[in-house]
Parts: sequence; C-alpha cells; structure tokens
Amino acid sequence: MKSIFKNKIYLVLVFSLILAFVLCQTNLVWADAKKVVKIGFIDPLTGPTAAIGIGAKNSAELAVQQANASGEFTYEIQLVAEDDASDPATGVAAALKLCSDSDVVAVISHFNSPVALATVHTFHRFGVAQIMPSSIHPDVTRGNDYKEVSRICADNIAEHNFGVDLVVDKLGYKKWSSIYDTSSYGDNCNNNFKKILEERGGVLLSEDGISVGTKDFRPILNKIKELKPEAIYFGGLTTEAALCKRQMHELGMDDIVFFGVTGLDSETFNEIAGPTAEGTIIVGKLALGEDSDFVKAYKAAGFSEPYEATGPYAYDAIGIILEALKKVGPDRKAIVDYIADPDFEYHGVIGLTKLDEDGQSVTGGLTLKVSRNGKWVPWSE
Amino acid sequence: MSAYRKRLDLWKGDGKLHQMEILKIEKVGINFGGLVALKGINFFVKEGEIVGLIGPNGSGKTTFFNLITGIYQPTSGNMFFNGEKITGLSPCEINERGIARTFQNTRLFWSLSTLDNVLLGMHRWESYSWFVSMFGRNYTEKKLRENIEESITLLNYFSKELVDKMYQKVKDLSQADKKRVEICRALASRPKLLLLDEPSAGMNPEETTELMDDIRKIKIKKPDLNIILIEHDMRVIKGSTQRVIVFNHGIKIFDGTFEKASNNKEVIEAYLGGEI
Amino acid sequence: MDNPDTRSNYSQRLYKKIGYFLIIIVTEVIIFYMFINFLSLKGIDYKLFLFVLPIIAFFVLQRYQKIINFVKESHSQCNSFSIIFMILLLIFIPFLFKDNPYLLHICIMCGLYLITALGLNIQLGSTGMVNFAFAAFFGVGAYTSALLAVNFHFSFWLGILAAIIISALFGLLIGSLTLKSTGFYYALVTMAFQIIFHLLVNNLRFTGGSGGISNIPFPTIGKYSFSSSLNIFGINLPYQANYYYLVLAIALFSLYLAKRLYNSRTGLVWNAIREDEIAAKCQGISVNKGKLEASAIGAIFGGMAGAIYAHYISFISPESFTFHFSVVLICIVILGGLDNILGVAIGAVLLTVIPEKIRFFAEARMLFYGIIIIAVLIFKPQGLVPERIRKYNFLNFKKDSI
Amino acid sequence: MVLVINQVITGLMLGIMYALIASGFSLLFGVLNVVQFAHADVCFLGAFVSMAVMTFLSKIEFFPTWLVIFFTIIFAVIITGIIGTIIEKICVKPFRKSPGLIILLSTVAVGFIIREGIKIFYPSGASPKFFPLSFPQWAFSMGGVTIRFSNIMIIIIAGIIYFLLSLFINKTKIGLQIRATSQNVEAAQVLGIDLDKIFMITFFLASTIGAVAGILNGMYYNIVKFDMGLMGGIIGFSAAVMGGLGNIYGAIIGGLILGIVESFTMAFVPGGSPYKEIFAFIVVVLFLLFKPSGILGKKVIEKV
Repeated sequence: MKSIFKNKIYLVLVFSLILAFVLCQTNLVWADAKKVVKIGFIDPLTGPTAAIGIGAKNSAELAVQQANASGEFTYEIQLVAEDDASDPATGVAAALKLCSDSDVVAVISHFNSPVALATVHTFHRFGVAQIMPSSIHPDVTRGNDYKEVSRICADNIAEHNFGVDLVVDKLGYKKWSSIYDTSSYGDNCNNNFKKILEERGGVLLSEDGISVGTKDFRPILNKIKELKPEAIYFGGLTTEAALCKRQMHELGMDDIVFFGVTGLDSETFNEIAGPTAEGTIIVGKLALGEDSDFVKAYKAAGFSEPYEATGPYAYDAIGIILEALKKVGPDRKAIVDYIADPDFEYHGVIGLTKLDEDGQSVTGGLTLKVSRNGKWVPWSE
Repeated sequence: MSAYRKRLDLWKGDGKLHQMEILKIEKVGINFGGLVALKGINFFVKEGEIVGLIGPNGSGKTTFFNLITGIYQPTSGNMFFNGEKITGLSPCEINERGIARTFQNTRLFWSLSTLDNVLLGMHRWESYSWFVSMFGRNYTEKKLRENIEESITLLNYFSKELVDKMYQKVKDLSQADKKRVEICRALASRPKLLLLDEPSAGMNPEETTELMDDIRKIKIKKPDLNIILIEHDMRVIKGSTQRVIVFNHGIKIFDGTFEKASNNKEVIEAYLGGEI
Repeated sequence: MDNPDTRSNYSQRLYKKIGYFLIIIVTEVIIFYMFINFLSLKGIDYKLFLFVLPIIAFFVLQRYQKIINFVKESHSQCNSFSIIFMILLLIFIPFLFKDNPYLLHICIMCGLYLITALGLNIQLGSTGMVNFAFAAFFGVGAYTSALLAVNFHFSFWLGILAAIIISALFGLLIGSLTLKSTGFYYALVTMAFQIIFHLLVNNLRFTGGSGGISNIPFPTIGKYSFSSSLNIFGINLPYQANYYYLVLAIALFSLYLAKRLYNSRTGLVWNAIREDEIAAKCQGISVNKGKLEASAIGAIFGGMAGAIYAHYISFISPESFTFHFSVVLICIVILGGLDNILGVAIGAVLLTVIPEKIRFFAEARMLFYGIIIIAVLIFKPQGLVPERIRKYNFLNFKKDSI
Repeated sequence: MVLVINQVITGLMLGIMYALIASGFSLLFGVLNVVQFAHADVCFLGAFVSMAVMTFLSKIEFFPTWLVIFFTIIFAVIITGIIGTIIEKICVKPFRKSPGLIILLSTVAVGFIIREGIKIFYPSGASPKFFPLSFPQWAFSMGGVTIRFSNIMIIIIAGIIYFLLSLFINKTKIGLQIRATSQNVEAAQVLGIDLDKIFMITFFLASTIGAVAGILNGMYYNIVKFDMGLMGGIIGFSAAVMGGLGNIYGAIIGGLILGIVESFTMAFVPGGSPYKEIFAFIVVVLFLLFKPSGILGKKVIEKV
C-alpha cells in the first residue's frame, strides 16, 4: 500500500483529477457578444434523398442570412441543421436534441413522411412549432390534433385531385396502368390516385409496386405493353421514374402518356431520361422563373447544389418563423399561437400561404408541368 | 437414453461374446470420388487391449479413425461397438456410446484454457440446458465445481505442472503439453475406447518416453480402457501395445504381435526403406 | 484466510477492505464523471480536458503495473460492492439530466444497444457465427409487440413476452436453415435474411409497409403511464426517466443473464463450437443444439430490446432495421471485444454516444463504422477489452484432490 | 410466348451483370480461399471511376469523342484494378493467417468504406448518377420480340471477357501459377510461386472484370448509385455460391439463373416485383440446404 503513495505518478494522477474537476466546475464562459435565437432544421442531409434535404437546407440558410443582414433583429439568428438520414429514430433523436435546446424557437423539418409521422409527437410534447415544407403524407397534419404542427405544401390528396382534373377529365385518358414504389410515399400516391381515378370514371388495368432503387423496369413494362393502356401513372421519385420513362422508349411505348406528381418534379428527371422525357406530364411544385428574387438570391449566395423542388418552401417556412419572431418575439408558445391563429396569412415565394384548422396549407402552390426539350415547362392549354 | 438402455440389455442378454470384442469392424471400406481409401477392413478390439495401428503414410490409418468416430461414413461394411451397430451414427452419438479420440494435428479449443478444454471433454456426462444455465445458479455452480475437481484429478494423472497451467491458454502450451491436454480431454468423457492418433508427433525422444509412461499410467488407473494407437515411432508401439495391425494402401495386411510383425515380409516391404 | 484470529491481522484486513472501497469509489466516480461530461459535451470545448487528462493518466499508469493491479484487485475482491456502487451511480443519471431529455434519450439508446449487442455477442463472440441479420431479430421483436399493441391492444408487458417468444422462434428458424452452412455461407444466408426481412416489412400490408407503424401506445403500470413525467422526492423528471429506469433494469438483468450463460456449460459449449466444430462433435457435443440455442437466445435479447424500442420511440418503420444497423451492432461487438461482456457494454456505450456527438459529421457515420472495424481488426484484433480466460476461483474447489 | 421471350432477354442481361460480378467472387475465392465481400462495391466503384475519368478527359477537350470513350474505359478498368490490389494490401493481406471470420468482417467494412466514400467524396454522390455512356439505340424486332444493339453488345463483350480470362488462366505462365495456387496453396509455395504476387494479380484481375461489369451495368441501366454494391454484392456472391464457389463457369450459370428468376418474378408473379430479391434468395437458400457445394462445385472433404 505504502509504495503506491510514494509513487510520483500517483501525485500526477491526483493532480490531474483535481485540475479536471476545477476546470469543469469553473464557469469558463467565453461570453457571446450577441444573443442568439436558433431555428431548427431537420431534413435528410445523408441517405437516399439527401439532395433534396441539402437543397432545402441551403434555401433555409439563405433566408436566415438575409434576415441577419437586414438588421431587423436585435439578436443573431442561427439555423441549426440536423440530419434525420430519412430514418425515423434518428429523426426523433434530432428532434429531441433541438427541443432540448431552449434557444431553439421553432423547427423546419422532414422531407420524409415516416420521419414526420414519428416526430410530430415530440414537437407537440415540447410545444415547439414545427413547419413542414415538404412532407406529403396526409396524416402528418390530419392524423393528430396538434396545433404545433403545420405544413405549407399541398398534401398528396390535393396533388392528385389537381392532376387528375387535367389528365382524365380534360385530356380524357381513361385506361391506366400504375407503377409505384413501395415506400410510404409511393404507396400513398398509388392509393390516392386509384381512389380519385375511379371516382372520375377511369380504369386501372394494373398496379405494380417496385422497390426504391429498382433499375430494370423492362419486365414490368413488357407486361404492361400487352395490356395496352392509354397512360401510365408513376407514383414515386425522380430516378426510378426517369429510368422507367427511358426504358418505355426503348420498348417502343412512346405513344403512352406518362404522368406523375410532385415526386417527379426535379430537373434530374429530364437529365436522366434525356430526349425520351418529352411529353411527360406532372403535377409540380411551383415553378420559379429564373428571374424571381429567390432564384437570383440563391444563385448569388453561391451554393453548389441546386435548390431542388423543396427549396422555396423551406425558404418560406423560415420566412413564416421570421415573421412570427418580428410580431411576437422569440418565445416558443407565442410562435405556436401566432401560426395557429385562423387569420394567419403569409405572402412568400410560393404565393399566399393560408392554413386550415389542421395546420394544412390550403393553397400550396401547385403547377401543372410538361417536359419540353429537356425542361419542365408550365402547362398551357 | 434409449441407446444406453439397449446397450445394457445387450450386455445382459449375451454378455460373453461382446465382452470379448468391444469393437468389431466388418468389411469396412470407403472411397472418395473414385479413390479407394480403405477396402474390406476386418478388425476387432478385445476387452482391455491396447492395439497399435501402423502403416506407411497415406495407408488410411487416420481415415480409419475418422470412420470409427463417424466423421466419414463408410461406403460399405458395418461397425459394432459393445455389440451395437454404430455405422451411420454422428460423431456426437458415437462419443456418447463411449469412443473418444485425439487428432493427428492436435485439435484443441485453442483460445480456451487447459481447464476449459478438459471440462468440455466431460460433456457427455453433463446434462445442461440454457435455462438452468441462466436461472439455476446454485445447481450450475455445484455441477461445475464437481467437474473441475474431476478435471484436476485427470490432469494430475499426467503431472502436477499441468494442474498449475490450468488457467493458461492451450495455444501457449508446449507441444507435449498440448498432446497431453488432448488425451486428457478425450479421457474426460470416460470412454470405453480411446483412439490416439500419433500422440508422439512433434515430440523429442525424452517427451516420447514420458508419453509412453503416461499411457501406461492411464492404463493402470483405468484398467478396462481400450486403446487404439496410431504411431510412427516404433518404440512407442513396442513399449505399449499388445497387438499390432498394419495397413497398406487401404488394406489390412497384418494382425498380430509386434515381434511377428517385425519379421513379416509383407510388412517390411510396405515399410521399405523405413526402419522397423 | 489461514490465520484469521489475531487482532492485528483483523485490523489489517479491515484497512485493506476500506482501501479497496475507496479505490472502487474513486475509479467509478471518475469513469462516471467522464461519461456524464462526454454526454453533455457540445462541440469542442474545455471539457475535452476531462477526457484527455484521465486518458493520459491511464496510459502513464500503464507503466506502473502495481497501481493498475491494485485497482483491478480491489474490483475483483469487492465485486459486489463495485457493481452496486455503479448501479447507484447509474440510478442517479436522470436527476443530472432532468433538464435535458435528449441526453437521457442517448442513455436509453445506450441501454437498448447494449441489450441487443449482448445478444449478438452470444452468436458472433461466443459461437463464432457472423450474423448479419441481427437487425432483423431486433425488428422482429419491435414489430411483434408493436403490431400486438396497435391491433389487439396488448399491454406492453404481454407484448414484450410475445416479442421474446416470436423472436426466439425466428432465431430457431434461421438457425435451423443455416445449420449446414458455416463461415462465409452462414454470413451470406444471414445477409440474405436481413434483406428478405427488410423487403417483407417494407412491402407487406399488415406491417404498415414503409410507412411503418405509428402511435404505438406507451407502456403503463396500473394507471401510471410511461408518458407522464416521473416525480421522485418532489423532483420532476422528464418522461424519458421512466424508460431509462426500465431499460436500466432490463439491461442489468440481461448483463446478469449473459454473465451466467458465459460462466456455465452453455457458454463453454458455444466456445467449443467456435473453436473447432469437429473436435467438439468428437467430444459428444451436439453442435446443432448449441448453434440453435445460440440463435434463439441471441434473438431473445435482440427481440426484447426491439420491443422496448418500439414502445419508446412509439413509431417503427423498416428503415430502422436495415443491414446498416446489423453492421453497427457487429462493430460494437468487435470494438468492445468478442465474447467479453464488459467489452460489449463498453463498445455499446461508446458507439452510441460518439456518433451522437459527431452529428455535425453525420454523413460519414457509416464510413466511421467501417473505419473502426478495419482499424480494430488491424491494430487491436482482440477489441478494447480482450477475451479473458475463465477463472473459477470463486467456486472454491479443492485444487489438490487426487 | 412473345412476352416470355422478351422476359428471357431482359433476364439474360441482368444475369450477365450478375455473372460478371459472381466470376470475380469465384476467382478470388478459388485462389485466396477468402470471400471478398467488397467485390461488388469495387465493381460499381469502377463505374464511378469511369465517370470521373470521362469528366476529366472531356474537360481537356483534346481528344475526339470516340477516343475519350476508349480511354475512359481503359483507364477506369486499370484504376479499379489498382484499387483492388490496394484493398488486398490493406485489408486482406494482414489477415491471411487469421481465421476466415476476420477477413469476412474486414472486407464487409471495406465495402462500407467504398460506398460511403463515394457518397461523401464524389460530387453529390448521395443521389443517383446518370451514367454518361450508353449504347446506340438501334434495334430490330421480329414479331414482337425486340432485340436491341445493347443486348447483342453485352453478350459479345461478356463473351470476349470470358474468352480472354480463360486464355489468360489456361495459357499463360501466371495463369498456370494461379491455377496451381487455387489447387493447393502450400504446394504452390513449396514450388517457389510467389504467393504475394499471385494474390495481387488475382485481385487485379478480379477487380478489372468487376470494373467492366460496373461500366456495362451503367451503360445498360443508364444509372449508377453509390449503394448498388450492397445488393449487387449479396446477389453476386449468391450466384457464385449457387454455381459452386471457386468455379467461374458455375458463377456464370448461377448469375444467369438469378437474373432470369428475378425478371420472371417481376413479370409473372402478381405483385411480385418488390419481392424479386426474395425469390432469388429463396433459390439460394434452397441450394445451400440441399446442394451446398453448388451446381458445378466439387464436394470438399474436410481434412481431419
């Protein structure tokens, strides 16, 4: 025993421990010059849909930068970006992290509906306003009675209603085949499309689910070709849709109309499908002209990634929060109440945003688009 | 359990014959693909015998052991142990009936300790279940304590030093000790028949002498144990076996005492160039 | 022990015992303190000193084996005290984090990962079966209890029981299908199963497809719901504290069971199978039985953790049970040390906390796991806490019996 | 009937992709007795490398287009081969003496590193990448059966690769050494064959074949994504196992079977397309249960 105490090293250990203790207890605050108000942001920054998340993040950052530069706020506004990796558990952890930080006044979150479905409870429990710029599942806002949760884009049902109006009622395509991916998004799309199509008197000849990441559609297309539908509905995301369209061309199915909703709304579709994309009809998110303020500002800010379809929505979501900050100040509860107010209105990049009692946007800025010469162009009669 | 009962019945019914021949091999043969490894082996081991099995490299000795222990299945013939047919049984079932073996290139549980290896040898006597392991602490520990005491006794047959090394990884033991532990592990299952596959491989002359002593010691402690011994070192064969069997090219060419074997023309021919 | 009656001897032993206790308290408080501070670390700040210093001290101490030995000795001599003290410290955690549920959430995830990794360790560490389908076991447990709770209003406690049974059956199924396959083939089949499981839950209707199952009810005890905040001695703890204590209890119990299995014949048989199947067979060990047991018991641990996870997050979807999660679990076991329960515990805590701390670097999370595996395999193939030789000294057997 | 023939053609294409990947697995296993689980990731890395090379070459604007394509393929294949040998140096060689489990884990980890590395370090690597090369769109059809130029080209290219491979293995001295090593490592070592060299060459060879597979895949499906190696690896390995691990011709047969099973599942099982991999895996598991040595594999007698 004694020999231990004789050892110098023991003294070193004790000394280091004491030092550590002291260091930890002393409040070494490197004082912040300015008070900080944080706005949380959760989106897939990694994983399969990272591109969209990053586009949204850049747009949100742009809004925050502009707000800070404007000098309208006495405090500095920070965007705290967290990643949900399209995984609900990670999303919940990220949400908890943001909610636990008392500086965070509101959160913009979630491209993926499953993640949104998982985290709404968390935001409700902490009383933090959550504005969703891009998730699409109707239950996110309509499933629970949480006034903290609101969404500024149209939900899946609205999109389909909007699109079917045109392709079935006006253009008169009645015989359809549906290809959808088996993610919750694709599944929802297919169900809503089917329901609405049948309401309007169309026929669905076949439904084929594919897993996300499928790259060979030829077996399914070969089969569909035999059924001779007038149009094919695609419920899914850009890459698969573009490959599908490309392979339709290879199999000589150019005369069949290809139709989809906002999942396809990305220039990546035209890039991958190349000239075969011609004539594809989609219900798109709002199309911003090259000369709009947002696009100019985004370009000027020098982000390397495109803002993707969700960018303007994220920009507006931040805008709403900034508006709330201006009106009611950095207080979580006040912001929630401000947004939940039935008279709430906001004019932003996507036009007018008005929320119903579920916190669901009734406007949402949808546009019909068609692919012309490798570009999405707004549909004109 | 039923197998055990059957065995008892056999003993009761017609004890004499089977008491004589504990292991009986009838026309056993095996071929791998087109290659005939063993052909028409007839063979028996009497109660209480130590039998040497010799033959040049590739004559099928180890294959023969693999057949008896069920690692390979014979393509023809039958094997009886204690009067019971053991052809087609799995190695595990054969061990349950009382045959234990060592391996030519020692196959211990390398990253476990000496003690654990011997404890594992004892497996066939220990009923265990995961449920008791999880929740029956007292029972498990009592059993374990008994087993450890028995293992130490076994290790003590060989030498006190082995007991001192019981918490060492077998990987780190000397070659001779490894062989000893392997024999110990085989003995721990309290076999009726012990198959030793070149126990002296990789040993120096002194160690080989010790090994012969060890085998004799075991035989004294356990008089009713039968041993079949594969060896290349003729001193060991001469010093410890009562009867020698000689294999060549997968055929049994001789069966008799060592002295006779060393004078047999066919055996000498098989060993041409080797000392005998 | 030999000469217990002299007075001086008695007091000497008393002093020694007190010395042991002090050492235990000091070391455990240091470890605990480091853990707490590491958890509450925000970015790179002065608290990093807290890790650098003790770690340097630890390496310096390596040169003074006497001290290390004394610390080791005190922990092994007063084993139960050291465990009880650690448990007391762990019980204290929610009080420290009562304003920060996020940290408590990490602690809960540590516990769940620990339970799961213990199950994997039975297969990967003890039995040598490189199971890439462990996330599926976890998922089976989660889906079982979630589906029962949502569709048939089973209580959590019945659900966890059902999860245990179903995941054990699933383990047996996979085990029996892979009995003939060893090594690479086993790995392949388990990978295939992992992907089959993911595809199935992703596409089947009754599992909610990729939308998963949401609004899984909170566990209740009597009328007390786990979603209400816990009140102890007038201190209000966040609702996570309920789960924390639940997970703590189950994790401790799992550790106990894993230890019992390790120290019993079952564990020995598993090791024998890992080392040499043929030699094991020739010793009368039923390799098939051992493998099936390892599959089923490992799956039980995984399923149990999965069930708790489902009720805690209150939402599950196929995304949580992918191949990646399996690899993370394997990474935990390898980093901690194969077939070493303490090692697995350390690995689980480290690999849950560190990725949370490097969230800003989140994109590289899986890269980080891959690099860890390779680095550990190259530089420390035994893991942080190497596998130890079983010692049975506590059994007090007679060493000189002949 | 027309539908069946069309499905067979698409299945055949998929099968050739799998077969090319599986051949790499088999080659590596035959010689080194290890399974390189990252092999499929190396294949798709080949596709990414070719994309990078192509971008680089087109930026120089020195060569005409056809030369750019030619150089791209040559460079990509060689670079991928070198990456393969580097993997061997870092992650396989140190563990050659350790239990097989270790190599298994380390190669799985390498796979992860490659996949995540592409995701992070390749410009916007997380999203699917449009592959810049593709076959001309010529096609002719006979009574509904469409045969495209790409189909014929893929079959021809695969044929050339296998022809060259068998030529290399059977006719050259190094090929002889590779065959000797795959028969018996110890004996080969005794005969003075430099094992390190053989292992390196094998890795190089397997990786180059993999790179061709990756590039063909990109050209045919027009898209590559960082995580394709995961599923590709498992299915490729399954194909190798089905054919008999270590036998390259077996790998071809295994790959073709799996490809056709998948495309038939997509077409003829109602609602079966999300489950196409499941059907493939069920075939594999059945094989492992009832014929573990595969179609062409020899039964291994364990030496005791």
